[in-house]
Amino acid sequence: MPPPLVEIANLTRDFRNHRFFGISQTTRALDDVTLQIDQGSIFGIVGESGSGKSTLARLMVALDRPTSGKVVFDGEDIFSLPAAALRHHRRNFQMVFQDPFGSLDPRQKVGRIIGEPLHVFASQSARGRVSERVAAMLENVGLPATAADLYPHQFSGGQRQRIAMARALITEPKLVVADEPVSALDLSVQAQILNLVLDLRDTQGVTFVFISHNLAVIDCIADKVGVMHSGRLVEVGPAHEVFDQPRHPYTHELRASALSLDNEIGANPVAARRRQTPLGKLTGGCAYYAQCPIAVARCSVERPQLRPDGTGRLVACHQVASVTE
Amino acid sequence: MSVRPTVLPGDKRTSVARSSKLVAGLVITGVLCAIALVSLVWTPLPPTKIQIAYKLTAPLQQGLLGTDQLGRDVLSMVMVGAWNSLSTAVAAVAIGGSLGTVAGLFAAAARGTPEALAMRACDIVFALPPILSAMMLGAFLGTGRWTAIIAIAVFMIPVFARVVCGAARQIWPRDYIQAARGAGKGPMLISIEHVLPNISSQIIVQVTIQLGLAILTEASLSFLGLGMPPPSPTWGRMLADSQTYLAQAPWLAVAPGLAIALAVFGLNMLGDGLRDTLDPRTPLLR
Amino acid sequence: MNAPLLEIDNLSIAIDRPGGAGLPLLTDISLQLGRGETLGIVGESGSGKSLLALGVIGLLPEGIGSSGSIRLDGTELLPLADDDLCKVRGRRIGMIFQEPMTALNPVMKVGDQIAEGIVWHRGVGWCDARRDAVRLLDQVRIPDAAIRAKSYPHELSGGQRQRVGIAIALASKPDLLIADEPTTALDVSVQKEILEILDEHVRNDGMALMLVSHDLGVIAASCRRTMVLYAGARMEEGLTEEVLSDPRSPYTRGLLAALPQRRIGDRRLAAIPGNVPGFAALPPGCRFSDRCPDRIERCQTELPAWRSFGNGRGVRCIRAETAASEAG
Amino acid sequence: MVALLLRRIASLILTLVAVSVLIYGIMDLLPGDPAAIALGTSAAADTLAALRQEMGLDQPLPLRYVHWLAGLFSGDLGSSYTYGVPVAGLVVERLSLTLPLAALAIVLSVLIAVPLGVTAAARRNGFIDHAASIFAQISIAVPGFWLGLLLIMLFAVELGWTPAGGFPGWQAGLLPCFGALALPAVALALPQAGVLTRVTRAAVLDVLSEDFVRTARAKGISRQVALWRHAMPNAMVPVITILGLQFTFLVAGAVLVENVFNLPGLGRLAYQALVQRDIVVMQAVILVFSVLVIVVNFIVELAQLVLDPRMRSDAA
Repeated sequence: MPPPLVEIANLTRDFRNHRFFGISQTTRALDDVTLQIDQGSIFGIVGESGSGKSTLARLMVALDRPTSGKVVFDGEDIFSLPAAALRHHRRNFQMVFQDPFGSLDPRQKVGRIIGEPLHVFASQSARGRVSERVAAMLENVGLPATAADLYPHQFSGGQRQRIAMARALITEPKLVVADEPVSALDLSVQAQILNLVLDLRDTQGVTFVFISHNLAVIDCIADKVGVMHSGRLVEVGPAHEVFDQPRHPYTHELRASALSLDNEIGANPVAARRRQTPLGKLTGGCAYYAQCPIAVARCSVERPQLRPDGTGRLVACHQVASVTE
Repeated sequence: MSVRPTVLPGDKRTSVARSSKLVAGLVITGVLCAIALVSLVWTPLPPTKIQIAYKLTAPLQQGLLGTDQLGRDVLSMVMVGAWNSLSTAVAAVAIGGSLGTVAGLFAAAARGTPEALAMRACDIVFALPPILSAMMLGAFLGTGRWTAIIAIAVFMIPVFARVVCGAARQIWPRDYIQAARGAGKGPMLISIEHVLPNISSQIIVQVTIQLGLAILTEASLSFLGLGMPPPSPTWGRMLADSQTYLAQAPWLAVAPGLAIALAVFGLNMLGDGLRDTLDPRTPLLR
Repeated sequence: MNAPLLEIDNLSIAIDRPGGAGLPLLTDISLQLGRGETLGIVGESGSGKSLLALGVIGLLPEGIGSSGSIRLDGTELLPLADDDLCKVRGRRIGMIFQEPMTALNPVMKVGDQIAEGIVWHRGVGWCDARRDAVRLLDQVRIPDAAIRAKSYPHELSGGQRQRVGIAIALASKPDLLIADEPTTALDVSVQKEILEILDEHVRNDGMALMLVSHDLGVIAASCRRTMVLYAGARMEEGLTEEVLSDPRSPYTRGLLAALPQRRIGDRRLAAIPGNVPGFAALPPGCRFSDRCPDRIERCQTELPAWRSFGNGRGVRCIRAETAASEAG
Repeated sequence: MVALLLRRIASLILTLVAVSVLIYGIMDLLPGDPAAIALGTSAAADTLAALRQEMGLDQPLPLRYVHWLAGLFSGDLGSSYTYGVPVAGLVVERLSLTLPLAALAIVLSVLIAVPLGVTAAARRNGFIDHAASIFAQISIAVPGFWLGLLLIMLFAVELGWTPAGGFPGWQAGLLPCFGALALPAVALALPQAGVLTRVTRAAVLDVLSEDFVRTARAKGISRQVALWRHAMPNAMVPVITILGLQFTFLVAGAVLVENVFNLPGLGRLAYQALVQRDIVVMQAVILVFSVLVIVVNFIVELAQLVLDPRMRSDAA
C-alpha cells in the first residue's frame, strides 16, 4: 500500500483577536486534528458552520500557519520548509473556494486568472506556452478556449466554478482542496460540477479534499469522510459506512437532521432532545457534551480521543469506545 | 434568494443623472484646465501690469472683469490664478496621494500592529488642520508655493492612507487574493496586481475630491498670506486684497471667489460622476 | 367550500420602464391557498420565487411593479394604498426572511422588535406587548426567554435570531405566513427544528403557510402542495407527493435526478446541461427549451400554455399536452 | 463596558501625548532659531544669547519638552513676547469667542443638514432630493471665507443690518454678541452643512435598503415610523462620525472666518502670532486646536458607543 499523500498530525489553530490595548481573546478554531489522506482518493469533510472545516482546508494548502502540529505533504513537513521552498512546493497543492463570484479577480481576464500560478511556478522557457496550456485546461473543465479572453462577470456561477477548477489544476497539483465548491450553485448546475470533480480525479489522478456541509453531496462524491464538530474530528471512515451506520452521536444527529424527499416534519420531532445554549468554552471534556443524548459524567471532564472502533473506523466518543473495550 | 438587483436595465432616470454629473464635471474641469494652460502663454494683459490711471474700474468698462486697486486687469489675474491654484493642488495631491496610497497599501498588507500604528499616526496628523501646519511651516520656511504644497500634501497623506487602507482591507479577505497566495505570490506583488486595480476606482474618486479640497486649502493659505508671494496673483490673495474695497469695488471680491467655487464644484461633480459610473452600487429602495 | 384565504390570479411582476412594457421577472402566476394549507414554492436562482413572496406582502423593491390580482379573503391587495396595506402586513400576513443576520435591527432589543408589531396593531401598551414578546420567544423555544428578550441581535446565534424572526411574524397571529428561505442560512441541525416550529404553529393555529425554498428536501418535509418555478414562470404544480413521485415537467424531472445521491459504481449524476438563464436573456419559446432533454422543435417557438389536470395539478409543457391528448 | 471605556481613555491620553510631542518637536526641529526669529535679523549676539537662555533654548530637547509639558499641567503655557502676558490667559480669553462660534456653527449645520438629508433620502429623486443635492454641491464648493465676504457685502455694506465685523465682548450682553457671531457662524456652518447633508442622505439611503427595515415594514409599520424608529438610529452612527472628522475643517474655517470678520478669537490669535513670529503663542494655539479636535473625536466615539450596542459588546 502506498504511503498517504497527506499526513496531518495534531494540527491546532488558535485565533487571537489583537487589541491595541488590553486583553486579547483566543478562540480555538481547530483542535488537535490528526488525519491521513490517501493518494487518488476523494476525502470528504463534513461539518456545520464553525466546525473548523475551512480552517483545516486553509492549513492543508498552507494559506495559514498552525498554532501547533504539522502537515506532512508527500513526505515533507510543509510548515518547516523555508519560505522560498514552500512557495515552490505550492504548485503541488491548490485550492478551490466556495464563492464563485469572489474567487476570481474581476479586473483580470480569465486567461490571466488561470495562468497566474504558471507565472510563478513555470520556468522561463515554459512561459511562452502559457496560453496553450490555459486553452487546454479550459477544454479539460468543459469551457471553450475562447473563454480566456473574457472577464469573470461574463460567466454564470457554474462556469466560474469551472474556471476556478482550471486555475487550481493548471500546475498539475497532486492535491486539490475544494471548500464548499457547490454550495453557492443552483441544484441543476451542482451536479455538473460534482461530475467534473469525479472526471478530473479519474483522468488526472488528482487527490481531492472535498468540504461540504451537505451530507448528500459528500455521500455522493467521497470515498472516505471525516466528520468535524467544534474544531475536532469526531468520526472518520468510509463514507457510505459512516452515513449508513453512524457511530458518533453527532454524526447520528447530522444524519437525522438531513432532510431527504421522504422526510416529514413532525414525524419524529427533535424537540425532545436535550438542548442548551453552549456555555462558552468548555475547558476539558467533549465539546458535544451539552447536546449529546448519550453523555455520561465522564464526558464532561475527559476529552475523548479519536481511536479505532474495531470496524475500520475512527471515533472520538467514550460511549462508543466502551462498547469495544 | 434575496432580491437585491444592483443595476437594473431601464433605470434610465438615474443613469441620465449620473452621466449629466460626469459631463458637467468634465466640462467645468476641462475649461478650468484649459484656462490655466492658456494663461501660461497668453493673457489679455500682463497680470502684473500696473495702470494706476484705471484703478478700480468696474467690469466691462476696462477689461472683462474690471481692474483692481492698482489698475491691474482682474481677468488676467484670475487666469494666472487658475494656473497657480491648479498646479499647487495637483502637486500636493500627487505627493500626498502617492505617499498615502503606498502607506495605505502597506498597512492593509501588513495587518496587525503595523496597521494599527499607521492608522494611529494618521489620526494624529489628522488632528492638525492643514492651515495650522502650514502656519507652523510658514513660520520657519518662509511663505511660498512649496510651503503650501508641503502643508497640503502632509494633510493628504493620512486622508489617502485611510481611504486606501480601508478599501484594501475589504479586498484582502477575498478569495481571489487567497488564490493568488496559493499561486505563490507575495504581499507586494498581490498588492500591485490584485489590490490596487480593484481599488483604483475609489482612489480616482478620492483624487478628484481631494483636488477640490486642495484648491480650497490653497486659496485659504494665500488668503492668509501663506501662499505664493506677490506679485504672481492667486485667488486667495485677490480676495484678501478685495476686503478693503468691499464698498467701492465689490467685483473684486466676486470674480476670484466664483473662480474657486466653480473649480471645486467642477471637481466634486467629476468625483460624483466617476463614483457613480465606476462603482454603481447604488441600492434600490424598498 | 369556503373561498380560499389567498387567491392569486394572473400575477405578473416586472421592472418598471419609462414608457412601454416593463421587463418581466415573473409572469402568469395563479394559485390558491386555503386556511391551514401549506404550499411550497420551489425554484432556483432567478426563478422569481422571492419576488412572488414579496409581491404578496406588497414589499417589492422600488422600481418593480406587479399587475394581476392578489386577493386575501376576497379583498384585492394590489390597488390598496400603503397605509391600508400596513393594516394587512403583520396582522393578516406575517413574513419570515432568509438572512437572520441582517433581518433584525442591530440597535434594538429583540423583545422590543417583537413587541413593536403588537403595539402597532393592537394598540396595547409597550409593557403588555413586551410580556407577550417573552411568551412568543418561549413558544419558538428560546431558553430563558425573559432574559433573551433584553438581548441585542448580535448577542444571539443564527438559529436563535431566526426564531426571533418567526416570533415577529407570529406576533399578531396572522392568517397567512410567508417564509422566504427560512432555513437556507442555517445549519442542518437547526434547520429541522425551525421547520418543526413553523409546522407546529400552522397545525395549531390553522395558519396558512407559503414556504419559499430552493431546497426540495425542505419543501418535501413541510408542504402538502408544491409549485415549481423556473425563470419566472410556473412549470408544475400539485400535491408534493405527486410532483415528486410522478413529475410531469421535464424540468422537475431534471431537478430530481440532479439531487446528489449515492452513486452506484462509476456512475455520474444526471446533470441538467447548460446554465440557469437570467431574466434578461430568456430563450424563445419555452423557458426551459434550451436545456430540456425532451424538447421538440415547437418548444423553441411557442411558450406552452398552463395546462391544468384538475385537483390542483397542472404543468406547463407542450409534450405533456400532446401526451395527454394522445392518451385521451 | 468599563474595560472598554478605560481602553478608549488610555488611547485618548496616548494620542494627546503623541500630538504634543509632534507639535513641540516640529516647532523645535524646524530650521530657524526662535530667538533669532523673535528678535529679527539685526539683533546683537549677546542679546540673542540672553533671550536664548531666558527661553531655555540652551537646554537639551527632551528636557525642554518635559518642562513645557509640566508647565502645561500647571496651566503655564509660557508667555508671549509680543503681548508680554501669560499665553494661558490669552488662549482662554480667545477661546471664549471661538468655542461659542464653533458650537453655533455645528448646531446650525446639524439643524440644516439632518432634516434636509433625511427628507431627501426618504423622497428619493423627488423635488427636495434634487434641491438638497444642488444645495450640498454649491455649499461644499463655496469657501467659507468668501461666503463671509459676500455676507458682509450684503448684510453690512448694502443693507446695514449687522456690523461688518468685530466683537463687542461678552460684557456687552448676549444679544449684541450673538448679532456679531451670526454672520460668521453662517459662513462657517454652510460648507459643513453641505457635507453633512450628503452624508446624512447617503447613510439613510444605505440603512433603508437593509433587510431589517424590510422586516419592520413586514410587521405593518408605516414608512414614516420605519424611517424614524429603525433607520434613523442606525444612520446616525456614520453621521456623527463624519461630524467628528469635519471638526478639523471647522477649525481651519474658524481661522479664516475670524480674520474676515475681524473677531478676536483663537484663529485670529494664530494669525497674529504668525505675523508677529510669536513662537510660544503659535505653539499654544496649535496645541489647543489639536486637543480640541482630538477631544471632539473622543466624544464622537463615546456617542457611537451609546448609539450602537455592537460596539459596546466589543469589550466583553
